[in-house]
Amino acid sequence: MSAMLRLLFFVVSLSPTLLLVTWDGSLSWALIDGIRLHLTLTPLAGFFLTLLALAAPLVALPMLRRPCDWPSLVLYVLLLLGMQLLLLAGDFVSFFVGWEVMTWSSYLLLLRSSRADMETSQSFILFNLASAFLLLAGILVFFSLTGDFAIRSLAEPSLPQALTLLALFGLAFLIKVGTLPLHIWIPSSYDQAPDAFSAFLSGSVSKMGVYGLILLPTLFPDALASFAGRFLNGPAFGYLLAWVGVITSVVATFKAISQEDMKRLLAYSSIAQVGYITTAVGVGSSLAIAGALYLALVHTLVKVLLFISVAGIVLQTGQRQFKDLGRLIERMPISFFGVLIGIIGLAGMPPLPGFAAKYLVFVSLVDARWLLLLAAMILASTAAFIYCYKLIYAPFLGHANSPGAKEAREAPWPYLVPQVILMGLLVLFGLFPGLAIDVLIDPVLVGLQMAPIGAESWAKLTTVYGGYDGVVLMLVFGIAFVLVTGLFLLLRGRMRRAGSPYDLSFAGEVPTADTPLHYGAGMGRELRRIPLVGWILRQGTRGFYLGLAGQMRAAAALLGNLYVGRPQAWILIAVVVLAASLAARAMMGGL
Amino acid sequence: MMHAVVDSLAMIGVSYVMGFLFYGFYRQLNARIQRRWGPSIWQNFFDNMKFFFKSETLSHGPMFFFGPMIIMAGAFTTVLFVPFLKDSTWLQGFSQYGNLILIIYLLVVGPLGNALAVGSSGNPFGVMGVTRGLTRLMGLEVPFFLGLALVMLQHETSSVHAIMAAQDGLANWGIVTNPVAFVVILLPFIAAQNASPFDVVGAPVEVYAGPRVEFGGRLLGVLMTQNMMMSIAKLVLVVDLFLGGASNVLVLIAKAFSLFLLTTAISMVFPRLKTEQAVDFFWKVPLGIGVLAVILTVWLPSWSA
Amino acid sequence: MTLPLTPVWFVALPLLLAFASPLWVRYRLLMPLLVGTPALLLLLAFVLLPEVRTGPLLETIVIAPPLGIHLQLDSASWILVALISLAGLLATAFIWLSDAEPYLRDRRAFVFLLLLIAGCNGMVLTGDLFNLYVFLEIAGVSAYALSALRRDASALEAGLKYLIIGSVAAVFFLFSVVLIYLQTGQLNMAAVAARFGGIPAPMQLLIGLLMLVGLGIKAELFPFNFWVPDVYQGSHPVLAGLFSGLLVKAFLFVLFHLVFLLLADPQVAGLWLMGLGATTMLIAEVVALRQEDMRRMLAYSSLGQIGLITLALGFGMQATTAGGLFHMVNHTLVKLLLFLTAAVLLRSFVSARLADLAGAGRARPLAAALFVLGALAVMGLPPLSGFASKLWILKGFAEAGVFWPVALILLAALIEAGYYFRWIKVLYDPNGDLKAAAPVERMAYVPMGVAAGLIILLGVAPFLVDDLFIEGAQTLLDRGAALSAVLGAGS
Amino acid sequence: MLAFLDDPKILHGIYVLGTLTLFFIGLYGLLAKRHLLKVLISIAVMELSVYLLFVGLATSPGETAPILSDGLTEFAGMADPVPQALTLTAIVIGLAVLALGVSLAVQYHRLTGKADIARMTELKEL
Repeated sequence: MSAMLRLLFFVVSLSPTLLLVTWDGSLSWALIDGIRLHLTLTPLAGFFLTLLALAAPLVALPMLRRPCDWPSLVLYVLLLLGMQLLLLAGDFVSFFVGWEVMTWSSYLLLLRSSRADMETSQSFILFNLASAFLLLAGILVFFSLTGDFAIRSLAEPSLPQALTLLALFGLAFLIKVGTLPLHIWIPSSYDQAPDAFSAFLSGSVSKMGVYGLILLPTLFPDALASFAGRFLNGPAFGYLLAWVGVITSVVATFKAISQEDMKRLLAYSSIAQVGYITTAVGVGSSLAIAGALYLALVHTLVKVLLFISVAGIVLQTGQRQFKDLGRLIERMPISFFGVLIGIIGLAGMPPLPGFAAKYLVFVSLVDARWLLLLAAMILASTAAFIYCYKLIYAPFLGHANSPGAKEAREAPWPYLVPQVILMGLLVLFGLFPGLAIDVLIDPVLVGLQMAPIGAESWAKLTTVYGGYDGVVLMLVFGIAFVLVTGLFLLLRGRMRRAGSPYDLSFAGEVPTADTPLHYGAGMGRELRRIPLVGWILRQGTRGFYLGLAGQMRAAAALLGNLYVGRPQAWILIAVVVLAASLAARAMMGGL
Repeated sequence: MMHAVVDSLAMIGVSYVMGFLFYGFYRQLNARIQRRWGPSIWQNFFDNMKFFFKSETLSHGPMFFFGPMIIMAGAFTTVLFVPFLKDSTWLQGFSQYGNLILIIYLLVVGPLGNALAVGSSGNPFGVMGVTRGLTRLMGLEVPFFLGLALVMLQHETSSVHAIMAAQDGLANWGIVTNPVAFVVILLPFIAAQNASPFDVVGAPVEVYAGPRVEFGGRLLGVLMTQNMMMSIAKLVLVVDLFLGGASNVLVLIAKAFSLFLLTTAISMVFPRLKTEQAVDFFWKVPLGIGVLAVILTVWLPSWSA
Repeated sequence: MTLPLTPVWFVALPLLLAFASPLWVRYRLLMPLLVGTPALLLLLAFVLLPEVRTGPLLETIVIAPPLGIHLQLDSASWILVALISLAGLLATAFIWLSDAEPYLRDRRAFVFLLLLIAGCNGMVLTGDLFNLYVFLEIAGVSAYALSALRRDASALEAGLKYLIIGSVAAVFFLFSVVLIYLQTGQLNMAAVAARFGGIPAPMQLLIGLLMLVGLGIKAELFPFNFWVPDVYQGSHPVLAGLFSGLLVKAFLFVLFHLVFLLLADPQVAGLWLMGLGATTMLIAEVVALRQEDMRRMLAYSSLGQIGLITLALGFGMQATTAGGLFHMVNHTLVKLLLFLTAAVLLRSFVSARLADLAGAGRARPLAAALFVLGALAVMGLPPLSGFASKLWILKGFAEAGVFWPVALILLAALIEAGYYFRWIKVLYDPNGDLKAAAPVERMAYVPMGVAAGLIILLGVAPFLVDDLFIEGAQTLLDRGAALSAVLGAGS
Repeated sequence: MLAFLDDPKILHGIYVLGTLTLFFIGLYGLLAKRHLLKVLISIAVMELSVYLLFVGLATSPGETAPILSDGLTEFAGMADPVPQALTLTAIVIGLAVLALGVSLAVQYHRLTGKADIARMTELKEL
């Protein structure tokens, strides 16, 4: 019975794939009073459905590990259904329905974690619902302009109308992707969510905000090319959005560096990555949208991989703080490679596809002549190296720092299989940067009526600004590596393994097991001494939101005083209201 | 195929030879300025060979061993993706398959691989050095990339070949047509070369708390070799971008050497900065010049147009 | 002998059965009849439905109109009658199946519950102002008695408070009825409506205000609703669910029925009511943020929803009115579900306080899941029925291009989320130390399950019923048709 | 001497004044008195004032009771019967409410020993 149910669950987790393969035409469902839900699959939605199809079964696998948390599985299925509805939506009502189902089912999934605290879960649901309600408000404004709920571009909105729509929709999607200063719900919820589910939150759920952000400009005529004038070689409004994205990336990157918990670090890194995507959407050219989609693809793969690896580490060691881990490379080698490939992709290093994605965005920024943005983005992406290094050094290298880390074993197969598959996919897309362009991205660009990027061959990424060849790069590097290693081993002389892990050059002393040799938690701490970074790290929005919550409670207390249990007071108020309205009327109208 | 192999080997050879000669010269010059005799110009070569033929090398595990291999492979790859000559079929490597942004990133691949080895050694001082290196990278990369972006924008391509081809004749050299970009990248370039005053990461007195603290013997030889080759690759890249490239090896050496002299001259006269000072400096001075350059060369023309 | 199936039965059947209660005690039929009566009425409502949809059913007792008591079952009041029967059925079924506290299962409870249903049905159906007063008092007295049923200090206090404020409301309402009669010489609503415009404006205002205060207290509008939390907290949750589910809905319906019938131009009054509704909604939602007792929290949430319905109905457009009526139905189902959950939790853990329920989701997973479902529906999250009705209302506002209610409704929903999710979080708190749970009859979940099923069904397929609400809204808003139906085409 | 009372306007004016006075006395008691029974009595007084107003204003001087008895066979010169019938009904209802209220108050007093409306504080914000 249990096995059958698990199998069924896994099959359901493959539903995005099945949908992608079998969907043709469209579907329609009456809701109420002439509102109909139309389901169709646009190329853009198809792209995000592909991402979902990649992530869903891979996250489902670790969730199936015994003992199963059945409510989680049910909620996961609901979540998947909601997201598919959202992606298939041809009208705003089904979009919203999918959006909301996604919101509350992911919230309830978050509650399945034993670590979720009140502040986290409240901020998660309130921000997400605020996003949803802003979206609904936008939808209603849109409806009042067009008279129906279909997702299509407006005929000729006036500037105030367009600005209202942009503000409502834009805020909704920016909350979902978590740009500054609306990101506060992300780090703690990604951190406290059930470990496997964090992968899905970061990898897939946040992509729905990206989907919305890319969808948003299509609502306006010519918006992808220009909206509200041009700045240099790109849309002026997008320039603002791009800065929001890039500032998000920079701040989140530095915050990520200063984290001491693996999942929190990954959460901030998610914010930073989505910030890049926001920037690219802001640029809005064909190159940039391609870059945004590529980044979304890579981010999905990488974050699912990293979160699952980390989930495996947490499962096997019971530790999640950097200072409590170490030296897992010998105990969990496959997870080590998972994290290694993951951070290479995350940092955007060649030859993995993270580089291709960043290349497209960089080039699009040069093309738009927005060089200051480019510089800020470079700052974020080089600073990212530090947290990437922290992520691999602290758990896997150095010295084991806790009994859990000293005795851990390799993660169980439900954690390893997704990692291996994802590593394979990352290497594949790295070898063939044109593959993703040709198969996944160009159809979307054509669907959005933009110039496709085009790929001579799958091995090549070609743009008007030049490109590169992934196969040649990988071959050169591989051959060089083999040659160097071979030559090195051919040389005379022998290698000797150090006798003990404490056989180190340690300031002239001989370290022992008691010497604090692990640098995991401290890494990046000295960055605070750089004035700008120190300033960034001292800022935070938590105080503001806590203050807001406090004000609401104070208002509740104040208004609650009206409801004190004195019947005579209630009657008095009623009589006074009656008399006052009569008097007011008498004074105004003359009785 | 054969051509590619021979060409690649030639590039590696050229960069290796140039590398140890330039550094030998650097040590001589440094010594003379400090009124010492200094070692022979071949000294670097001797040192390198000595390391390579050490009979015993201490290792701290597989990753510790593979780190230097990755950095060496990274150096080879970088060298092979930088075109050494223009209008020539030789010394091109695989540069037509790459571009400027790729090269910038390739410069970092190796050091990051080595960082894994440092971490694997279990020496906290090594990791501290790596963190400093990455911090410095974070500082220097911003103005460096901004300067290069100005060049890319100028030529509307990220292909080094195309940029080189556009600089026929002295008047069209990048340093003449886009001097601000050169000014912007100059100091970060020095830092990228790991030269004074930004050399706190791998500086001799800091070795004990630097990335190389645990390396010895043949592994140290590998690190030394890749460092020299990488320096040459960067020098050649700047020559390609700003000094019009070179049509034969001699011109290449001459241009690279003059550039080397310039950077050395700057290096010699400044005292070493702490990491955070360096980063702060990069974000204030070169980046400030870069922002000015962007406003002057990108914003103003577009507004006046 | 065949009994004619007429609207009278909606009032007569519960009354007759209630007064014959000693008989039922004797034959041990109390519980079956308690559940059977609303079930029969529901059945009757559905039997009459096809007829109602073709035209209103008028039932006149004594002489000819305008001087007669008459009941009017049209598309709008049909919705309320069916809703009252359904809510009554669910609540009584819960009382029966959950083996509830003895005081809910004895003769007094039987009588008062049936009287409550009769009173509400009568209020909704009657076409006569004085009858309205009588039914209002019947419903009121049974509600006072019901809330005091437990006979402990808090229940008696709730009953007394309810009685005092309710009697004052009744006095105000009676006052306005007296004034109307003195001015027009009529009590039939349609006849009054035809002459209402002839009353001098200041007197109109006085009548309107007196009526507003009277019905406003009963219908829980803002400056008159301070009694609600106390009464809901002191009463048994099932009864609170009934008050919120059918009593208030009946009063709201009456209020708007009168507004749309009496006033030739209900725009100004509608605007005032919208203002009151919006204030009610916002203030209640904000105050609910700091409630620590589940019954009190639900009371405030109920106020918030009442405010929303008032806001929607006050706008007087077809779409918002239909949405408002639909929301009445949804809110009844949802609040009933939530109050029944509260009853289960109260029964299990003896307390309904937030701190005492931490982790209750593990001991009572089904109850907690139903609470979550109800909370999602009350916030209007898809795919539950609250979403469909809210969307309808919002769409109505958007069509008319009026956006301030949209903003307020969404803001209120967000605040609402602030406390409902707090409760959900606490229910699923992994670290709460929970007292041992008292057993709960499994069958108690059946009526809750039915309510939950209806919530989901109406959320996924609201198109099944939307015609009913559109017709209801048209009937409610079409003053001319209502007048001519009663007074004849000529008037 | 009291002939001026035959003028319906004056009579009705007196009725209005009197009933309103009674109404406000009831309202005052309701708002100012704290004993439960006094509060309930005040409500009853308010109700009574409304009944009086109704019956008083619906009748003009000279009208007879609307009862068809031996000598009377026509509805001429009679007071409007409706308000009287309604008032009777309302009195019954009012009595029922009052009875319920008093019984609740008595029970409350027995249970808690309190009869002060301001001290009913079992139910409150937590």
